Amino acid sequence: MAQLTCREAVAAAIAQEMRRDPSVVFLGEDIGAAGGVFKTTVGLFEEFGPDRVRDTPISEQAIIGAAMGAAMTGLRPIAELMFSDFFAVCWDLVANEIAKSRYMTNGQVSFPLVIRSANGGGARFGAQHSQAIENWAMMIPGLKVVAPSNPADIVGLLAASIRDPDPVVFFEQKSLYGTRGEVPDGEHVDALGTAKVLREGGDAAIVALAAMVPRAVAAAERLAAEGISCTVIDVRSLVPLDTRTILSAVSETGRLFTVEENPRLCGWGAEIASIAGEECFYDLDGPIVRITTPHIPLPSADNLEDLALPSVERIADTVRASMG
Amino acid sequence: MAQLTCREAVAAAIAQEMRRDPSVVFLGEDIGAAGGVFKTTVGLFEEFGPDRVRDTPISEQAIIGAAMGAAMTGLRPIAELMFSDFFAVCWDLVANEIAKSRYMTNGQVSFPLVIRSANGGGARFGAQHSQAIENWAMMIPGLKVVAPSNPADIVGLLAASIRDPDPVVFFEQKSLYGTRGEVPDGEHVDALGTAKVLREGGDAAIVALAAMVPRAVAAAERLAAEGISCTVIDVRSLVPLDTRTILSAVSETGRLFTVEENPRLCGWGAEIASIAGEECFYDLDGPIVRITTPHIPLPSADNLEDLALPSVERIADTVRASMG
Amino acid sequence: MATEETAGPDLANDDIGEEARLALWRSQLEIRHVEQRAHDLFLQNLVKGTVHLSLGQEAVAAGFAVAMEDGDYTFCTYRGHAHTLARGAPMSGVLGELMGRECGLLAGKGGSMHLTSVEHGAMGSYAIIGAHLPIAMGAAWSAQYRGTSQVSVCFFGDGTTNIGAFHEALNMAKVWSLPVIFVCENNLYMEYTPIGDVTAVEHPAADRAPAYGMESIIVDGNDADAVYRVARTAYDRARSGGGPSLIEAKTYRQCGHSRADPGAYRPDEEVEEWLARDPVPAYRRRLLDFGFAESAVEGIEAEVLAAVDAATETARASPPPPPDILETEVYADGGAAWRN
Amino acid sequence: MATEETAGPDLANDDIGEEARLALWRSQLEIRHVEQRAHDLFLQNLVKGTVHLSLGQEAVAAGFAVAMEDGDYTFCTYRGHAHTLARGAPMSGVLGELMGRECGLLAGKGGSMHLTSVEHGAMGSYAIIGAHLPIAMGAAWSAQYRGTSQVSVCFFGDGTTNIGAFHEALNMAKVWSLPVIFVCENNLYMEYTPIGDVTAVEHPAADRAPAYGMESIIVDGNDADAVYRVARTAYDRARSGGGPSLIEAKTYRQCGHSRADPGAYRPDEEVEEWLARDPVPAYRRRLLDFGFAESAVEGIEAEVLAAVDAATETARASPPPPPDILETEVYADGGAAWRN
Ligand SMILES: Cc1ncc(C[n+]2csc(CCOP(=O)(O)OP(=O)(O)O)c2C)c(N)n1
Ligand SMILES: Cc1ncc(C[n+]2csc(CCOP(=O)(O)OP(=O)(O)O)c2C)c(N)n1
Ligand SMILES: [Mg+2]
Ligand SMILES: [Mg+2]
Repeated sequence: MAQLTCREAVAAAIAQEMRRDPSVVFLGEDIGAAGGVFKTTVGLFEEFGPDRVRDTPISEQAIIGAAMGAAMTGLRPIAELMFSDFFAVCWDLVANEIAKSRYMTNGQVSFPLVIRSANGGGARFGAQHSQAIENWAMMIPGLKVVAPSNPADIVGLLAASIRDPDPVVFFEQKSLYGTRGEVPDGEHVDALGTAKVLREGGDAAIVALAAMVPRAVAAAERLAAEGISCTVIDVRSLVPLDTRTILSAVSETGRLFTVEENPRLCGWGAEIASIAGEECFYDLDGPIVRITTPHIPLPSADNLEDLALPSVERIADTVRASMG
Repeated sequence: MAQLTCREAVAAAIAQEMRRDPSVVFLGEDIGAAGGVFKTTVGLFEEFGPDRVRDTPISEQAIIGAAMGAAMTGLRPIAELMFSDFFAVCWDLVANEIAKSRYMTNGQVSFPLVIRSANGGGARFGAQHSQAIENWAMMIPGLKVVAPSNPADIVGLLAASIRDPDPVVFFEQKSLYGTRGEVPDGEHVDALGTAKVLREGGDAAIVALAAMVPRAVAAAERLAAEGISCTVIDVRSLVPLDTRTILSAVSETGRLFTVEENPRLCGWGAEIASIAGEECFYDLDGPIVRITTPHIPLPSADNLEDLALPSVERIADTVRASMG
Repeated sequence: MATEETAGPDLANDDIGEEARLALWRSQLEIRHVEQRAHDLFLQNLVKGTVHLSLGQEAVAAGFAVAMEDGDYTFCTYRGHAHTLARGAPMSGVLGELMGRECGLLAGKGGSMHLTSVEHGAMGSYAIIGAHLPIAMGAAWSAQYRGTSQVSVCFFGDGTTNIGAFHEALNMAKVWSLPVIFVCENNLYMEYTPIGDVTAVEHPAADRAPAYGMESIIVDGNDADAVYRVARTAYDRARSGGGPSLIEAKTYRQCGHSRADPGAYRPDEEVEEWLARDPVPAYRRRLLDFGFAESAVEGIEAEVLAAVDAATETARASPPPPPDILETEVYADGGAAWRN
Repeated sequence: MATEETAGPDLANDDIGEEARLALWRSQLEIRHVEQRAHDLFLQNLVKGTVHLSLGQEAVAAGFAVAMEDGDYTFCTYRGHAHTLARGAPMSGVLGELMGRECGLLAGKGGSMHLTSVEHGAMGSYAIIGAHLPIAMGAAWSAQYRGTSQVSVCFFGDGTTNIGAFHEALNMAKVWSLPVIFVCENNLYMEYTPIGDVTAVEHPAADRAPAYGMESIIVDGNDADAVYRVARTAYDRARSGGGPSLIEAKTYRQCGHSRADPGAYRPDEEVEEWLARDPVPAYRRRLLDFGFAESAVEGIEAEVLAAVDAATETARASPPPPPDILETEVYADGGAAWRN
């Protein structure tokens, strides 16, 4: 097993798939010789050359449109949007074109493409470079949405996303790029639509995604020391959503907490809460509680940003207070 | 009391406010002499002239950017986006700039502007001209979001939106434009953030918005005939959200059904369900059930589109089955 | 503006040739008569939703399509019946889609604004202004990368030249030297607003070409031969690695913007002037001038009309789409399941 | 490229004048020294997040700001310390914001990429490429509608000329004849990619001006006088109803794109060539040539340095923002309540 950082895992997954399949091409801003502004694409330009690893102008509509046009004519493009906030400048292509065209044409066209992007806060970049926007993508029919929390899952799920016949929005959490972890040797391909139970407990289920996963685990550890034992689930893939794993944990424990980085309103936690609230109603021993960033743009000063994002402490406090 | 259609109510509200306040200006595509493609702006160009009622190129980023720049320098612009689907082509301006700049600047700038747009399905326009996107706007911190269901509310809430010091996204439901209703004489200004109880019942609360409101009312009438008595609430304003009215109906009846036109995932119904599920947990007599469009792009053929949108029948069936 | 040379017609030394001329004629007629039929069916309340006709603009679609090769890609807008038909998509599929029938090209899921027939190279009709320019550019990138000689052709209106995606697509197409042809059908109006009122330059596409390192090209869009010639040159450039072209075809929408619009904002003289330049009778005259037999010319029209009638019957006889397709084809597994 | 006339300096017949020259000098120094201080503070780990310095580009900000009038609007990017300072925003507010302190212009809520000081006409720094061009255009519309003589000035980089919002804003500004000046600071790079690699024309802004009915204007962005002259002309045009201008100022980013970037992709000779054209020592030489006393010239620099030191102390002494502002100023009522 190799030890990789999350940023290295991204390049490893792309390289693995580009080696295997010549129809995989990659485009984005500064991804080539520069190796990406987050150094997530180091070495790809050298290995695969400028025809397959293409630097673009600052033209996100052209980047995503090009990926779409290429996907529907035989390629498997990977497009990088440097920061997930920039989905907003090409949202029409993502939400209205890529997501809807298979359905509108009754299946005449396929979009085997991946849009990967650095998502989330914690880097003191301010409100336009720190958003967690998993819910933007989840709400659009026709997209698949993946957000891994560790290097092995990045390799496995990014490979699976590249091989998937549908458009996948792949979020890489900025605050995890430096996190190191073991990645299986050899070709590693995981399955979309599968959540992972990271620890089991009898008192409550905590469901988290991406950067919130290690925090949820740490909170569960604290709570365990206090006698509250929690199941922690890494959702990994919002679409398809592994409701089976989530709902069975809710039924078993009788309590559900969701931990989201995105601001409060219409987050994915609300979706999962509404499913569990409906389908596990008679198993619930107490209210489902969502832990989110407040419904505010993200501030930039250290202390304010730290206060805004769900912290280990806030997660533990919320669970404790609600279970108490 | 005058009888107006919803489309006439839009023009009436804009005229009322433009007469009162010379800082109100209006821009959009084909809104001038043409009177708008939905005929919602007839007469405004003639009354207020080309300086205040400005036709634009097909440049939604320029339209919304212009509104933003004007709002922060002393005007109160109203911008029209012809179809709400087109929010996607200017989403950066809406979600990243207008919504966040007051916070980012710690209150140095204000954005007293309204973006009005024709929203929703039912006109057989297909997936790119039929979306209900209230949830797109609701999920962005910093925006206010209004979606009225009748001519009087259009006049009152649009006037209130224009006078509001914050950016308001104002959805006009296409399928209601032809609906006629009474509008109070004289100046009419309503209050944002207030839901309306349209009928009271003891068995369940049905919460609906815009085009779903008349359907929810009709469903409640059917159910009443069968002995199930429902409170029906017109949410009217998603942000600010009148949780007080909604939650007290949930507590009183013990049951909640939400009726959304937007596709399933991360709709506003999920938000309301998660609030009610948390805060009214001990009052609930059964699961909260969301009635939504399936998580699909909207099809265009008559029978398919009718099947997709929540119908009176589907609402009544769902409530009946769940209450049974 | 490139126009027909004034020297008398001479079929022997004709650079277009008999076959292509008849193909141009047939294509224009197919579009004309299907569009008129669509209008009739709308008046009978059999076409729902909206329709955007290309009446008056047939020569652009025909000129490009006849010069195209199989395998080339067409990308067009909601005003795309013409371009979809010109690639050979079945009339019954087009009319059926407008009528929301099972036989529709998209089985009723897309509607008139999204006609697509991938098997004919018609890669979709896009209804949000500007989006398909980058998409068409991407298809050209794909062809370039795969090393084929395919060309991607993207049709759009004058109003579309003012939206951001236009700018991004043209720049990137040129930087990457892609085999894509951007065709602006300048019909003088966006929806109801004259293009001149909202555009900083006189020729909305041609005056922008230099901003992308491209040549300014204007063609008489009501002259199928002129369009065909300009198209051939652009295809040659694209296939020989010469990169993208931007072409502005001057033409006119003989009707309103869409079914809801009578087009009353257009000055009478303008309408009359352009009706006098109707591409269909003009091409008929040209064929006769070239010595084509009147019977041959009219025979084609009779065939086309018969085909339109037959397609109309097929579409009318086709049932509405089966309800069980409502939740198919959201994902490539054929379904719409977002959860397990 | 407009450059300084070659005739010897002659303060008596100088079109710029003593006061403006000293203002240009002071402004460039303020930017230079605050930016260097920001860099030092970053090395001391006192500046968090990211910073984008304008070292080497000071003459553009100074030239435009000195020619501006109170009430004019400045819109700039994440690389906006220079433009914000040039309008008179307090150095302590700028440095404090970079350090995430309560005394920051935005009380720590915005950070280095969003500097704003409305009271000084600095209407915001925008961090998503392209967005502020339409916004600046809108402010100009507002000025036009309100009948003031305010001008809106929008600064952006070369890379920004390839994004859609650029296109939309320029077209609409021209169609509405708005008092707005678009200033492209062409520093040869987007982040790490040379602008020439991704742009279809040689001069990313100037070669696009005709596409919006505007004049192509290129100015030496390292020459504050040249910038000042070009700015005056553009302001005059704007104030006299002559509409928008697009100006390309050629300049160079002496450091990397942002704090994370050492800028290693830049050829050594290129860096050397441009360091030799550093606008600050060049302007110093020019002032001496014009006969300004060395003591006066250096006195200003000493004043500026003292001010930067004082501002640094103020910022360092300022506490972090109080936690209770986390949920203020989302809405105009001062709060963040989205429900009752
Ligand atoms: C982004 C966007 N804005 C506005 C519209 C509404 N709309 C549909 S067609 C049209 C006019 C387009 O004009 P042009 O490009 O000249 O094409 P034409 O209809 O004349 O063929 C407009 C404004 C849209 N579909 N998409
Ligand atoms: C829409 C968008 N895409 C990409 C970025 C990331 N980004 C930030 S600065 C930059 C380079 C901008 O180059 P230029 O316009 O030349 O300005 P400069 O930084 O040289 O001043 C890029 C790509 C962004 N902020 N917004
Ligand atoms: Mg047109
Ligand atoms: Mg640059």
